[in-house]
Amino acid sequence: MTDPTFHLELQEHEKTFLDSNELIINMGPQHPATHGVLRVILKLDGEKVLGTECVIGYLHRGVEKIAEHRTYTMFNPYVDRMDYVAAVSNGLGYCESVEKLLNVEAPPRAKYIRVILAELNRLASHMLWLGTHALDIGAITPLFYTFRDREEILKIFEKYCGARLTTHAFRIGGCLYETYEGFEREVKKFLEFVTPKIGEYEELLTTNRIWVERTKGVGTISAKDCIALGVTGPVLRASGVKWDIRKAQPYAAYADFDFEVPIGQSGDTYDRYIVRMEEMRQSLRIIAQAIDRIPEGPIMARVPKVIKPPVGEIYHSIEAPKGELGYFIVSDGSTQPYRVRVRPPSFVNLQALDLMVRDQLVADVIAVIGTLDIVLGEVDR
Amino acid sequence: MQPVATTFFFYFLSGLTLVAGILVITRRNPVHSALALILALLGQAGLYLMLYAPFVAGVQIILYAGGIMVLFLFVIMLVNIEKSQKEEQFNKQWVVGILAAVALGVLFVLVYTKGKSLFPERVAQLPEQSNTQEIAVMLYGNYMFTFEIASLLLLVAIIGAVVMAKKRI
Amino acid sequence: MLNYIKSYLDSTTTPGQAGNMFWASVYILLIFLGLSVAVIAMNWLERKILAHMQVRLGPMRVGPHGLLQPIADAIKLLIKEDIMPSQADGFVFWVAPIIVVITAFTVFIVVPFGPTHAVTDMNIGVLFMLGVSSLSVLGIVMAGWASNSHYPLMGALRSSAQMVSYEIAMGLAVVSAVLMTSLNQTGTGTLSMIGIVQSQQAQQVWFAFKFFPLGLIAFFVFAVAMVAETNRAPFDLPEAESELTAGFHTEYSGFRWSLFFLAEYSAMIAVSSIAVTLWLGGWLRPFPHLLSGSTWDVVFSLLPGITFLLLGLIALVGVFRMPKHPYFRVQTIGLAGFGVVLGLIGLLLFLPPVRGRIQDIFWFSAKVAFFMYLYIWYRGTFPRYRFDQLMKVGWKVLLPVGIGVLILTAVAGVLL
Amino acid sequence: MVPITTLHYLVVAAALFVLGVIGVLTRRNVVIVLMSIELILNAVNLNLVAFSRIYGLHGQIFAIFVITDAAAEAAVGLGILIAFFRNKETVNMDEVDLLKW
Repeated sequence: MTDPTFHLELQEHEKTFLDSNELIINMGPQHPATHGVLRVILKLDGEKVLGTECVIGYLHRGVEKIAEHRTYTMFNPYVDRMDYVAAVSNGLGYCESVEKLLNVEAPPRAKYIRVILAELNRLASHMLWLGTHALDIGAITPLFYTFRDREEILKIFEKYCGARLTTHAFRIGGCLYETYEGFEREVKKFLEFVTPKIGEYEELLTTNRIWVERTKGVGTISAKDCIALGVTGPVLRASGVKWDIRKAQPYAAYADFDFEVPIGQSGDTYDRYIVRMEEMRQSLRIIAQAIDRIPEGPIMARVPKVIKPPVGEIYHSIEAPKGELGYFIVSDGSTQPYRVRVRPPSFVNLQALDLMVRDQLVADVIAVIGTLDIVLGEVDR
Repeated sequence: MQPVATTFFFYFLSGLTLVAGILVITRRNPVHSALALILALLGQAGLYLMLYAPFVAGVQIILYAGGIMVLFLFVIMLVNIEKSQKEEQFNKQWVVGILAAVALGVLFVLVYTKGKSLFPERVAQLPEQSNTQEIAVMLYGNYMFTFEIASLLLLVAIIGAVVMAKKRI
Repeated sequence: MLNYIKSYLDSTTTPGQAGNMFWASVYILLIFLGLSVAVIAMNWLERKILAHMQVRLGPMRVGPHGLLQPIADAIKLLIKEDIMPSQADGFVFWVAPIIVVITAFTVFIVVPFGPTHAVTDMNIGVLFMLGVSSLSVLGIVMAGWASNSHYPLMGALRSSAQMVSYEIAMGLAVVSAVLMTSLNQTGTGTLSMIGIVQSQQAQQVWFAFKFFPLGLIAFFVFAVAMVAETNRAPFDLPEAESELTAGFHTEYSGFRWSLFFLAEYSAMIAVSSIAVTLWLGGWLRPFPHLLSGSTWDVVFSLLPGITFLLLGLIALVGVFRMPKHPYFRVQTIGLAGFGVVLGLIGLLLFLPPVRGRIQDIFWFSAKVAFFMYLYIWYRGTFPRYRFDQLMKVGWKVLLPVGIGVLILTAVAGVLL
Repeated sequence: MVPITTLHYLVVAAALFVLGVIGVLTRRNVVIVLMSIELILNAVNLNLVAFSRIYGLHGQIFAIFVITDAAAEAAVGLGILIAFFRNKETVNMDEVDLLKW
């Protein structure tokens, strides 16, 4: 194959079994297990991976450039389209960044609503991850269980803001919508509903021999490598680094809640699975606390009708389900941002793919792509 | 179980075997050759059945067609055949080779026709229903020593194949 | 004419042994027909059972409860464009699915559905079945190679390695069952499928429970190896969807693809029938000695009819649960008709002359159906093995266990 | 119709043997040469089984041993082929002109 983008060089000791031509296969962009339109060029010796190269950009929409031609308010819905399975977190990050730039703060009730929705969204994102990850490894049933339960979350979103996926739930300065009648009751009911379901998933997978064999020791990445590559989120935590922005630099109302940051030790796929499962439980804890303590009051701060932040720049990041989601916004004092740069967790985490799959088998590439939990909308923006 | 239409099946199966044999040695693509060889082996298994040797026929199918030929196909896929397909297929002594082989064949036929009287035309009554049992009794009785040697041979072959094929042991 | 048929029905050998070409052809046609129906039913059942395991409904639109879905699928596959990659090796590409199908159907020549219900009884029955079903790997390898594409090639290589390695464990398990057949007065065993069942009858025990737990272990080894042999989950690496898109049949479409599909399901039925014959007593009814006597015989002989009546009843319950909307009228009538047909079959099976003759076939099919359910269950439960782990299971677990069981069975056979 | 006698089988076996010898002597592709050797072995087998019709089961036993031998031969031969291919990047018989490398 003469692909101009392909420039993997074989090291001397990495000669193939027969010293014959190594197999180069294109995994994607049309492949059932690359979670969208990721193209991975694999250099194989039989089944062993000698090297990989990710080709991205098939879903590039120029979100960052679009921002320069939209007002701050108009750009808000666009961020939902980046990580479309965790749209609430994207919106939360963007709104908080602009609020920081404007120097306003959302009222407490709005912050609590934001936390509840963001954590629900984290649950939804992790459920989708679990289903597709298990599907990649060959267990087809968990997908349907997680989709069944994710549906309940999406129903809550729909009732709250009318949209299921790209919610556009928050506005700069707070929330647009007051919670609907019976919101608290429904969220509580959902918590009761979903707690045993997480046990159900774990029952199917955690002690399943094949699952353990397929995930233990696969795609191992050390804490040092994680930090060097800028990997964040559950992937970093599974390698043993206790770094969660919700704890480290609390935003929204996270400082008020009591929750654990689960960490793993070996940084393999199994640890990442355990960390995410535990994170789902912690999310339930946060939601339960928030729903109990949610204060009364206004949901919108006093924000000018036309948002014109002072000249300056701001970097603000939040803990999205997939890792650190950061917004770097440069304002030139006009109604439109001069530059918006998004630090998407999926994009940064995807860099670790090559390191994690070298010398492993083709089946592990699938497992690792699944465990990195990438969303191509966010990688390509 | 009496074979039906013996004459027809004999000519059909032996014709199949011979045509497949010709294909084996003439095809340019080794995979096609291997396919033809499988066909020849299966045709021969049919001939064995007609000769009241069902066990040998079963072994032929399971070992030859199912085992050895898979090995062949495996190796053909491992080695790069595109290059060898473009090369000259027959070597320089092919005329001499064919002549020698045909001479050998003529010799065989001459021996058979001249020496026809040497072996009896009668057919031994072999117990077809208990063929497998009889073979087992002989294999573990008269031929015990040979059987052990065959196992040793297989062991040697396993080790030899590993030594040959593996780059670093 | 009727007398002729009746005289055959009362014969005591298989048509092949009797040298009766006509009845042998009839049997072959019947098996072909039955197998096609079984594959269609299996397709529907797999989709429905898997769907209900996964909290969804499965096909519901084509026919009542999607009963006509497999037929719709078949029509779709037949009229689909038959694509052949331009760089493919045309002849091999064409012949590969045919080889797979032929091998999958040929093995049914020796499958005994009853003491006389087999096309023929071969002296080398088990060997023949194993041998011919191992030929299907050739078709798979050829399909993968001829597609001239990387994913199918990897699928083919995986498949050949997998099938060749699991055949060994499978063969060892089979040998330990064949050893058990020789534990009679004459001391001679048999490889014939009918002979194996008859020796289970004579020894009054299914081989799965003989020399407990040895027979059970051998049965377990075979049950695992047979799943690997048919490339089904959790050993479905050659066609692992999330890894190799579809493995060896990635480039196949339309009719040729449906041949692979047909072959896969009939191979599943074939290996299940080997397992049933060797370990679960073939056509013998359960508890022939615990619940013996003419009363129990009658009770067990009523079971086939009762089963069909029950199925018909389920269909009729479904009729009452159908929505009352006029759109569903045709479907409701269809389901009612299906239920009535099943019920009529059930009633037919109560007739004494039919009852006596159909029993063997019923018990054999019921046992095979149990294995088919297991296949679906595995698929709904297990993740997929990785290639090296698959090899590890085959060579480091099943093979030593198989050898151990073989040795212990021989020792037990001599001592006990 | 002439009844099929042992001689008929022997002639078929001889023809198969000749085909195998032609393949060994004329082809350059090592894989096909190995396959021709299989043909020769099969011709021998057919002979043995045909004679076992006359002289009893010994021929069939010998055929089984020959099949065992063929399996061993194929394994070692293909192993040599792989080793050869690794060194020379070809499967051409004429290139096999070194005993050691």
